[in-house]
Amino acid sequence: MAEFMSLRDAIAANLKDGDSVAMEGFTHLIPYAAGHEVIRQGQKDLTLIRMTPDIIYDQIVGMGQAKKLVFSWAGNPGVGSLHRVREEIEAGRLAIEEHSHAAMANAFEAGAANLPFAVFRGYKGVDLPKVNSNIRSVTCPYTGEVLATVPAVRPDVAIIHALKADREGNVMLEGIVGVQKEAVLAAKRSVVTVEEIVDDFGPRSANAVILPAWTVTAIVKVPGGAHPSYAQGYYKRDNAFYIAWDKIARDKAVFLKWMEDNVLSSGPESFAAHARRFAVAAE
Amino acid sequence: MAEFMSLRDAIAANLKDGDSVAMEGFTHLIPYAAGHEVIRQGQKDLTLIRMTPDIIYDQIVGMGQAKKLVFSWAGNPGVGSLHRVREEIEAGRLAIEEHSHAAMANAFEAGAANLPFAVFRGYKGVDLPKVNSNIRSVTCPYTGEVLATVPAVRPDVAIIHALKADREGNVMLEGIVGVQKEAVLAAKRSVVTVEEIVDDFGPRSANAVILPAWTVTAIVKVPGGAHPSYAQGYYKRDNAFYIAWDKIARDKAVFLKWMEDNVLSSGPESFAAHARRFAVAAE
Amino acid sequence: MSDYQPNEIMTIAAARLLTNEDVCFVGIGAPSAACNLARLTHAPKITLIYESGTLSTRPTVLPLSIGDGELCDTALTTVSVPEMFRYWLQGGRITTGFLGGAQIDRFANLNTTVVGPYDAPKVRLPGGGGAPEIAIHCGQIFIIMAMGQRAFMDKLPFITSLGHGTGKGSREALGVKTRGPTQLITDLCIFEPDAETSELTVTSIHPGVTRDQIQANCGWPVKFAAEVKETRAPDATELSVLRDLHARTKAAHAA
Amino acid sequence: MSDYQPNEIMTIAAARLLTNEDVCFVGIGAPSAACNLARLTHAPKITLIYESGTLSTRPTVLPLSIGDGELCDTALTTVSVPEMFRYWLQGGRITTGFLGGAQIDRFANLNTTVVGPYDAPKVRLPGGGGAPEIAIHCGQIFIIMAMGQRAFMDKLPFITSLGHGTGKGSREALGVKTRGPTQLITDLCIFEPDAETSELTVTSIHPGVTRDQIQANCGWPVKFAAEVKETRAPDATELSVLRDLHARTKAAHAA
Repeated sequence: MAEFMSLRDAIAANLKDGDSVAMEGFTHLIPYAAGHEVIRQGQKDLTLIRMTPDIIYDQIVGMGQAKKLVFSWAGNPGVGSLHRVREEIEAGRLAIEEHSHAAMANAFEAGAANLPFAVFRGYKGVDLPKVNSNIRSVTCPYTGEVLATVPAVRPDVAIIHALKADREGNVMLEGIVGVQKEAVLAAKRSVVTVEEIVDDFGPRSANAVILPAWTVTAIVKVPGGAHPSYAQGYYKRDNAFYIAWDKIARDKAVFLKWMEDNVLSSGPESFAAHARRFAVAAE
Repeated sequence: MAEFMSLRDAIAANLKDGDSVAMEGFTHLIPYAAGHEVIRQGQKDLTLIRMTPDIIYDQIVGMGQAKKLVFSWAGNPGVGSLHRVREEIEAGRLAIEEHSHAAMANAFEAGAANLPFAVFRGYKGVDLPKVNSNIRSVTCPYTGEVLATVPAVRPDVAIIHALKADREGNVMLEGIVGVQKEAVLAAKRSVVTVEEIVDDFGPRSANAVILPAWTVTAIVKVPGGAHPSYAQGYYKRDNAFYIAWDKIARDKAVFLKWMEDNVLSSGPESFAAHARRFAVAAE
Repeated sequence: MSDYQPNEIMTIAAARLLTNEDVCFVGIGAPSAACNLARLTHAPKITLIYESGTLSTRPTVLPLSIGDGELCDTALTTVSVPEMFRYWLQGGRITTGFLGGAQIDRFANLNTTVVGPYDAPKVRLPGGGGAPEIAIHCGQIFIIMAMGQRAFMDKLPFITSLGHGTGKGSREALGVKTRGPTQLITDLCIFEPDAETSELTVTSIHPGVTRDQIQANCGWPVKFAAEVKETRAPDATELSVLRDLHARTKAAHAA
Repeated sequence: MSDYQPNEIMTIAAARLLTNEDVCFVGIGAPSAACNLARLTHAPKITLIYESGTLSTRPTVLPLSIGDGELCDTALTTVSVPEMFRYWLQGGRITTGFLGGAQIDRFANLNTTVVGPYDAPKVRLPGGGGAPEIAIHCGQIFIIMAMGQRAFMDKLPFITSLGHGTGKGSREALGVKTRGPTQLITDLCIFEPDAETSELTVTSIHPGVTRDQIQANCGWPVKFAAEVKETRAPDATELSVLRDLHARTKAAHAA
């Protein structure tokens, strides 16, 4: 049953050295504030799972907290490389398990469904199965077709950012919902940061995307907690920051200085300013 | 691309003798008006697919149009038997392929996903696999666990009732959405009856359940078309009719007379009266 | 307070077993009545899920079917049926599932499929619906059934959903990790599986019911626990809340 | 009208290939520009889908990422990412997919994974993302890439997504039923797979570009079709709409 906590307590209680963790959010609602708390607490030897590692994993990898990255597309979308991730992989210091998006999406779905693996039609005529022994196959018992398989993703911890929680601890997402619901349902424990806590969600679609309180471990209110990603209806994506990150991350020393100034000596309250700056209402 | 048609033309153009057809709707939005048109047109040798056959299939089966029923629960919910279906099965005149709900739901999902089969954890310690050779298994290539499989449902035609279509032919559902979206996406062709056609769906959840125009074959406006089932926000379930059906269907002659009076000599326009009678606003 | 019907004490006894912490996968009929009675009395925070996709629903009248609009109107949210069976039931998120059936055996296996041979049925029943997977994926199962010789069978013609199989260890041997049926609540008494054998054993007898009556309505030799309690009679609140619920429901369904 | 950049004619030539009937799976960058240019000019009813889950989206500025809020705000609806890959891409509902890559070979196989050995990369690229399955599930694939010796490779170090494999019949042998890459639109010319061999063959050369220039920017001996057309130069409308789109986009992303 969801417990309302401080960000510090929520991360400390749920993420341990050596854990596998999925911080999800497909461009939208990436849990930056929670990721920064992970950086401040310094959990080590993490297996980081994410379809699109994005800047948040560039930061965690750059800080030396990850031993392995499970992913399907590791870039700064529309900009270029994730320089910290790329350098660690090229140097052989970061183990990787690489999939396609279809495989990862299916793997999260299978995890949420409590299945050990997912079946899909994919990976035809390509080289990834030659270098990833977790890409296997099953034969359809009806047609004989050979289909690709991927192990279910079952992280120790899922960390996501959502729009709202109500007082009972139910969590609502809207817009581009990615694989966040699946990540939470697939994980043993979950930390959800939200823009706001409301008495009641009020009038809504009968089919609203909601994680009931009893599927969530910890809820933390962090307005702006997705910046430089965005929260639909609250604030816009800080595309300029994504572009600027390229220069920051390219040089390790510049990167470390930026992390010191903006993450290590900061706290979740700093995200509220981002939310105000990019507020949808301010357009 | 969705075409707006009359109910007669839509059924005639899309449903042929010998077709497999899924008329879906999990209690909510059952396509009765379209089903009655199928009865008036008299297509024969149909394979009827539906998780919960409900009265609509009791009627089609009772009229002798079905050769096979694929289902997971064949009853009049909360009332008792579907007498026409039961009599035909007991007499050995109707072939059946029987599954569990989990299997059928997965089979529709696999059909929508263009897969030949679905994998799930089920059918443990029960007798259905002994009498249904389409219940098979695969072994997880990672854990060695043996899981149940079911062939994907890929009907020739899906027939559903939805709330609204817009002028472009996009279709919106809301509330208990069952497996209708999957049925349409799994089928070769689809006929969708709707309560109303609107210029634009207007403000809605970013994640509204919508079938885009290019996934639908024919759209027909039939207000009340789900009666005695219901349409969320339009009219309520006619529970009294479900209770009354038990007596009508118990005797074949009474059944045939009822069908003559209420279906064969009627048309889709008669459904509008039901919608008015059970209108939500009329409460 | 003895002014109650056997099916009322059955429903009330079932309701008493439920708590605020339960997440219930609710079937139509007695389970729905029991769950909503619990919600309207001692367990206001109980979470009710119907297989039509409604999560955390709070109906004011009982649904006639598994998918009445009332369930959706009062739900936290409603998911598709494939999602219901994949993420929620198979996902292991349900603590307590309810089952009933046409027939049951001493190990709480249930038949809702057929009487007589499958290919030449004497009586064709509705079939399994959600039961085969409810029986294995919920943390535990409560079964609610009125007793009778044609229902409580020495041997089932067909096993639709798994109880304790052929006895202790059957579930484990099939790789099933959940507890299975832990309570069978009838109109005469409550059975629980014996700790050693998993055979259904009477642990509580409703007021005024005799052991002979129970045996007379059961197709196998009934086992009684070493200590058999008397079921507490329904109290005034339980009865009035249940009867109000049924009255509201009847009025709504006849409308 | 010769006042245009090579990347402009590349985008415009790609846009011209699209029609109102197309359902496009759109990638970021040139594909997104081409698809939205088509939508804002001759194909207003074209259906655009981004892998973030947005169905039938109509952005007024180009997204920087695959999941900008603009895409969701202007979409018919937005589905989850598992649904996108299962029901929509694998479901076979996309007529035209767009791909680009760091490297391509003469059979339109693409590499976006790695330069050098996989386990000891010289350059680690972002990886496949949606490409491996886009390449096999869309009805056809348009590839948009600027030419160059380091991009148009005689032999790829790694195949991330399937084009025509080792030539005609490769896709069929793998059980793939879609057409694969039918157009490769570059900054210098347009290639199409040869009907006999599936090797990429120049079928249209952009105005002012020479065959030598094309060969100089390609790592394999370029084949030219028997009849090679000259690509029509961008017209004033195409250029102004494209430039307006880019200007709006740049302003929005810098904000």
